[in-house]
Amino acid sequence: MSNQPQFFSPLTQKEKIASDNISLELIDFLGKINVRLKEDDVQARDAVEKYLTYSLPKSAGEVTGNNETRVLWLGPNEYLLLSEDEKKDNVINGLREILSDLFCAIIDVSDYYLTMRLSGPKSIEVLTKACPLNFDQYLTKGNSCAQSYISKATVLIDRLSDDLVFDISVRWSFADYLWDWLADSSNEFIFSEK
Amino acid sequence: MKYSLYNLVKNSFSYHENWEKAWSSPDLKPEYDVVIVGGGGHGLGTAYYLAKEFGVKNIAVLEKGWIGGGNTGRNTTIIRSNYLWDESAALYNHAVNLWEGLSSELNFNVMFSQRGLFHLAHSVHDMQEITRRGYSNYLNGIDAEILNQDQVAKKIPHINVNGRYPVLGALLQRRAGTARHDAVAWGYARAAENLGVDIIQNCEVKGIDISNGKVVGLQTTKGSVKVDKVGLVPAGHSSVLANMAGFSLPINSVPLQALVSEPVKPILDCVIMSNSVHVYVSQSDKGELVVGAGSDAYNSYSQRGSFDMIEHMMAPLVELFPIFSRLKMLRSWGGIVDVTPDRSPIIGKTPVKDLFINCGWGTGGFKATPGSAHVFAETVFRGEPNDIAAPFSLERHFSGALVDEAAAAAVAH
Amino acid sequence: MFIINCPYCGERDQTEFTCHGEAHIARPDNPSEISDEEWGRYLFFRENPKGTHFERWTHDHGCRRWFNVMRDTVTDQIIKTYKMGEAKPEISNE
Amino acid sequence: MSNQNRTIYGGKVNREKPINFVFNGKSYIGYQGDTLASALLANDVHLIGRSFKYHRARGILTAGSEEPNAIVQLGLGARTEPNIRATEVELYEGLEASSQNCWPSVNFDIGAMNNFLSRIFPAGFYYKTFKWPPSMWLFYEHFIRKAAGLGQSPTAKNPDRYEQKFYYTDITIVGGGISGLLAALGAGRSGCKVLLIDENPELGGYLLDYNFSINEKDGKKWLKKIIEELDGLANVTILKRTTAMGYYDYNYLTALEKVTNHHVEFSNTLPRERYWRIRSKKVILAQGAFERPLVFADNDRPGIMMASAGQKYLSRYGVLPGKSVVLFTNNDHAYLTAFEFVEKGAKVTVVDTRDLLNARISEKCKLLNIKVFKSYSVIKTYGDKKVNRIEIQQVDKNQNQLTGEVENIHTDCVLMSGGWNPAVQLFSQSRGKLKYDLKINTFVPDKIIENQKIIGSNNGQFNLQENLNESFEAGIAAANELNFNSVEKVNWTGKEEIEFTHSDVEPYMLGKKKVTKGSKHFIDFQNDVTAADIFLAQREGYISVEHTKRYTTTGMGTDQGKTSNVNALALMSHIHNKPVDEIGHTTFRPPYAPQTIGAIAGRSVDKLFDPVRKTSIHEWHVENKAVFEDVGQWKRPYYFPQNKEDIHQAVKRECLAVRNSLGILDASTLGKIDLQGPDAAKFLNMIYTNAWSKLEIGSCRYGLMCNEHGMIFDDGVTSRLGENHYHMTTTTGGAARVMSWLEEFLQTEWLDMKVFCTSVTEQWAVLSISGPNSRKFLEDLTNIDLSKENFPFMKFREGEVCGVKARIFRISFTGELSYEVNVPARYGRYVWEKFMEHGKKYNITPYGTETMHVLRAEKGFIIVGQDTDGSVTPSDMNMDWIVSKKKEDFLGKRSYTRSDTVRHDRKKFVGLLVNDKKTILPEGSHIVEKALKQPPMKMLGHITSSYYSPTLGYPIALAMLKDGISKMGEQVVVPLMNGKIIEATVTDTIFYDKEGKRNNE
Repeated sequence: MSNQPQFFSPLTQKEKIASDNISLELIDFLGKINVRLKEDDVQARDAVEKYLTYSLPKSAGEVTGNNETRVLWLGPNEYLLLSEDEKKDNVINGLREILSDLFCAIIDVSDYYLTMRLSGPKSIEVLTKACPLNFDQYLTKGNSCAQSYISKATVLIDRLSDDLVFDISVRWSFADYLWDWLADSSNEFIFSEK
Repeated sequence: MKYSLYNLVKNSFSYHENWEKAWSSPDLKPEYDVVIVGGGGHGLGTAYYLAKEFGVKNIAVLEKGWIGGGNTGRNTTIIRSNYLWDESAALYNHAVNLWEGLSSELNFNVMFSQRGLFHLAHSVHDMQEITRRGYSNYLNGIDAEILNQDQVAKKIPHINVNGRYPVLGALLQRRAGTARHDAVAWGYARAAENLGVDIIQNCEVKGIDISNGKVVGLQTTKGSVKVDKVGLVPAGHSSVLANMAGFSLPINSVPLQALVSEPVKPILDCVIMSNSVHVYVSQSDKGELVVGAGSDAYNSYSQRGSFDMIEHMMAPLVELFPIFSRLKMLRSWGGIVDVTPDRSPIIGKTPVKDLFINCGWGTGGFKATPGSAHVFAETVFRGEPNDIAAPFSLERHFSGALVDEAAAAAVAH
Repeated sequence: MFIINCPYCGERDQTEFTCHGEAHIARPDNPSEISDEEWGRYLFFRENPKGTHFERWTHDHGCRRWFNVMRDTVTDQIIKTYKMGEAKPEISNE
Repeated sequence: MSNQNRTIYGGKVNREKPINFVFNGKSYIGYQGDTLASALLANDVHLIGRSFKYHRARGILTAGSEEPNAIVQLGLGARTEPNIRATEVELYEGLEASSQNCWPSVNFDIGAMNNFLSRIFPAGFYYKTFKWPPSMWLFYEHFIRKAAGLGQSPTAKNPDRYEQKFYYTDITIVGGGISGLLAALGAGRSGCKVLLIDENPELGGYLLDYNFSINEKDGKKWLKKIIEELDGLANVTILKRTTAMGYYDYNYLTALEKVTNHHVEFSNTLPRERYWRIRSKKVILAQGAFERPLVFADNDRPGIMMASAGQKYLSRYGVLPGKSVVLFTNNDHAYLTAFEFVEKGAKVTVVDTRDLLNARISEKCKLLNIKVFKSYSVIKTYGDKKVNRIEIQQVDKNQNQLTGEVENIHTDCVLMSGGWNPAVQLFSQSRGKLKYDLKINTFVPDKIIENQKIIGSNNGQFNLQENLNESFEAGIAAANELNFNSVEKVNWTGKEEIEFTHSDVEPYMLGKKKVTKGSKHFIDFQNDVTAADIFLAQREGYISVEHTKRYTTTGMGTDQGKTSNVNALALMSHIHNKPVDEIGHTTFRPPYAPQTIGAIAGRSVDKLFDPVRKTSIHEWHVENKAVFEDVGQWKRPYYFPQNKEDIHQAVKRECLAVRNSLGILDASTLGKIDLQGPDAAKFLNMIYTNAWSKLEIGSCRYGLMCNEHGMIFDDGVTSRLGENHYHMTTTTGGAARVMSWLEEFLQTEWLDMKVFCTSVTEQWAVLSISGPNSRKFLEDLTNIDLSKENFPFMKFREGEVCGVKARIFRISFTGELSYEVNVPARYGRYVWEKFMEHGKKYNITPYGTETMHVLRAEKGFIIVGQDTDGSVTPSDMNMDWIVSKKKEDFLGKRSYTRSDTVRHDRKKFVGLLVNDKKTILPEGSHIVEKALKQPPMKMLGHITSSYYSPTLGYPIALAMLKDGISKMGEQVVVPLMNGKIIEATVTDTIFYDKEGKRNNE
């Protein structure tokens, strides 16, 4: 065993799906930072936006960002900041610094969630089997997000582009279940190709 | 006319044209010694025992719809007495004792069928829970057997003991079972009327007359009536009537749903309850699977629940009995259950003199029907609860002496 | 099956939410000074009205916020949803 | 001879494509396009099954989903399905079906003797007998149960898949008949999202079976064009073979789509059925109507069917159900069927209850030489397994009785038409109110509750011309109301040779005598409910419709009374001589038609039934043969057996390893909550019973959480990471409850408190190492100074472990020197494996929850949910030391001064040592005041935890005991179910290292 610490995620042993109708793959670890600011705390908000050089999402489903980081709306006082894994500590420290004397919480949740990517023309068909979201109303375009559930797992769905590409984040302990569920539900569309 | 095989045959020669009414529809009299509000099993039973055991002559039962139309006719008909706490055990076992003689007592077949009830245990914690309850039942003189996985598999054909939550064992009460819910209301009604009780349907109580803190009369959709004593047994509307009398209750009224499958030939000959996988099921004499589970979390008087509650009964049913997957849900329905903080009923006095209440049975009222009616009749007659009823007073919510049946099912570790 | 308008996330399926019972029951700020009966009423006694009801819901599978719902318990129709801290709406008598 | 009843031409079946199928073991040939029912009729099979109660011979009554009689056992083995309506089953190659509820065979059925005994089995007979002796009921019941039930349940696991789907749309239209199609066209042209649902394999509804014209041209061609246009519209989705099952508030519809039911080859990836959950801004109901049977003596024999069914079998399937046919009707429209039958070569006689007949019809009857008996009624039928003769008699409506000669007609098929009932089931489910329409004598929609329209015959509108335009405009209007642009209206002129006319409900004309004197006038075919039963129910006081329904079981069969309800209500109104509106009607309950349970369960079966929550180290446990325990949704290692060890041997070994050297536990499942903010300490002071203001940074403290009722509901260690920063741990099972509890107070009670709570449970893998060697062991792997001075008990440090950033909490649940090492989940398994590797020299031993339980019990540490049960206070657990006396207030505090919580004789937490030093008391067994020969015995408390203690070499137990503290050192008895009585001594709860030296090392 090398002395370099080894990553491990339960999804690494899963066989990924790649077909014309539907694809499912594991996303490598990302920097995931939970940012809590009081809803009406303009000062803290400005500080963060200044640091990020772009504005935070203002309402449900909004995603903002640049080529370094993206921020997803989780709640009126809660955001999920995504960065490259290596850079997450800088970001965390940076944010804590500029917010030092303000009421906030900057928490590393990079391992709290695991993320899998569902894509392809049938991806909404797969999701709507057990996700109650109205996809005519939510996640209708790229750079939008929504929280809901898929079957028995609470999820955060991040639509990356206008093409049907969805990054689905789920609590680590549910990842194994959710992957199996998505794979199972993709079956009929893989089959129908053949 | 007595109900018997002899009379059935005898009447068949006259094409059954000579049967009398099981109960009639008298007019509301201007005055009664006791009025029972609520024509479900508990209310009709209370009137019956008041007349039979306490010789009260002038009694009326007021029902806003048709008798037995509330939770009496909407439940999954499970009867058991294997409760944890002494207080509950005494109450529900009193009921089971009465159930056993009820058909003869009422001369009406209520089809109390002691097919045995299994509480399934799916985890170490479940095993601890059923063992504790089993021992407490055993020492209270209530029949209880603690079974292991093999015994369960042997006793319940087709059950899947190796599912996501394996069945590690079960608590069996053989004296438990089911009964024909409508028959309970009808049987009590017929027997009560034979003792002179007025059963008045389509008579809704609109107001309660109180003078110097004592109940004196009722305003109903069929006119007003003078009363000496009133017993409220209004499952599903307890708070509404309490408010009329000027007090409130520690109760939320929430939807509870149940369903039956299409009838099939006998396939399940006992009652199954699983708190962890969360479903209960039995097979009726007609052949229908009768399935129930938890109630909704929101207050409602609509007698409709949210459909996901039904959905959440089906997966567990298939998990426990994969062979039922191809059977069909035939009919589902909802009722209103009055839930108390400790899931135990409220039986006894109210802030209003001579106004008594029997409510808050939550999802467990049917099984208690004869016992509840019997102890409430005595409470109304004496003006004081007897030993069995006493722990279920309204005051326990101030003293803190809850009879918390929900508590014991807490999740461990 | 309600559609609930979460004050933060918008209209969502009822199954994303959980109901937590009657709203606007303030915790006594002087528990030690009130009687057992008053304490018992705070803990356990509820309006349970047949009609307009004010209740607390959480958007569990969403923003995880608590908010209030004004709903008719006879028709199950939701009249209004509003954020915690907002004033209790008036009941209009039709 | 095969297909002897098949017409040479006509119908939509493909005579080129024969299909082989088996019914009751006999092989038959049908054609592509047949249903099982039409194929059986084509082969002159009329006896399909036996009725529920009397086991009477029953045939095919209808041609659709309302069928009460022709229900069969379909398929074999694991795929067998009971109670399937032959009228709905599309024929496929190799189909096998058989009759139900008969033994030994449908032709010779022993149960049929019930029919002769039927006189002593009126409605509700079972309430009147089988009561004595009480002990015998189970015996009687055994036979009743055997006789009841219909088909057989499968006895093997269902091999098929069922999928589900959430769907949102602007408009859902239920019913693909002419009204539904035109509404869909109107809405579709307006451009809104439309979902059209129809239960049949083919759109078009009843117009597929009747001739009609549109603008003087052949209607069928026109219909085809309409459907083609709809298929072409991208915004219109059409679901065939799909039945709308439930209609709930907020326009929530559930529907069941048959995906592969009609195929012979079963698919492993394609579902058998798909269950739809549909949300619509608007719903348009266009479900049409059911034809109403007529009520007369023995109206249930095979060969007697609805006129519309006969029409459908003839015109759609090319099947002539009989050669010499009687049409028994009370309305004009049914004559179309008479004409159709004559054209196809049948001899037809009409019995019409009315005395006036419109001239055109009379002429055509003459022309086709159809003999018509006006104001006549069929009064009785004959024929063993199929009708062969009927008796008719004149009706005197004014006298409301039958008069004159009884005449005989020989026949092999009776078609009946008693008018039509709108299919109001879904409408009624949606809480729509019904009213009784005296013109057409049936219930029709009155008040609409949901955002909904109801059109066509579903709305009691039977005139084709009106329906065409109204339906189309309803579609447009619906779209408009959703702000879609209007489209041009169209004016079609539609014509049927005979229009629908007013029709009476007939049972009243039978005259009371006829009905009750033994003969059987069936109201509910499947449940064998006769007119006499309805009379009996009224006579005995079961007068409310619900009482009548429940007492007679009318309308409670698998058809849910689709054919029987209105007749039953009409009969009641006749008996009480009250308008039907005053009689009222029973509630229609979901589902509309029986709905597969497996489809509602969907994919939440087998391994997807419920999530298995796994820690980042889970796979290692699996590879190392851990036996797992379910804790909520988590799987936790219960113990790690080596070789052939049983649980006791394994746990003993694991315990001793911890006490003597080094053990390791995967504690990742513990709930973890990050608390930050200036008010965090103030918040903790309210949440926990003890005081938190003075906790230093870098320190840990144990806390108890109670609800406002004062009862313990969770516990755990919380550590102060920074000035305003805390790390809370909860029990595994309590994590979600605690998080919600904290948020509840922050979001609803103390809105101005500045605290953020964030769950970080899965962020951290928690490796708990415990044992005298744990410090020595860990020193080699971390850059943190573990010396007693620098890192004492109940402290927290940050640093690196195995090159991974880690948080170490020096807390102990075993009583040994312990460290809880937290590393990011992704490194959990890596560090665990490093530990196992480096731990070899200390014989590091992975242990499970059972060993954890034993070790903490030796120390008297409680487990919330095992030693407590939601009815105990901290004081009950002798934990007054953790309840702050100084604090003004905290959650639960007020409850401790109530009369019941200050009681002195409350149960208290104590230890027990059995006197024989070897019996392990069952957890859950009880301590009694006095052991008696048999119960009842007065209970004083119960055993909450009980183990053999490997450390001490004898069993130990923890218990709740009434007034336990004052009983220290006393003897108590615990009776076991096997009759044994165990004696034990009451002790305090700490059995090992009372001074707590070891974890302070």
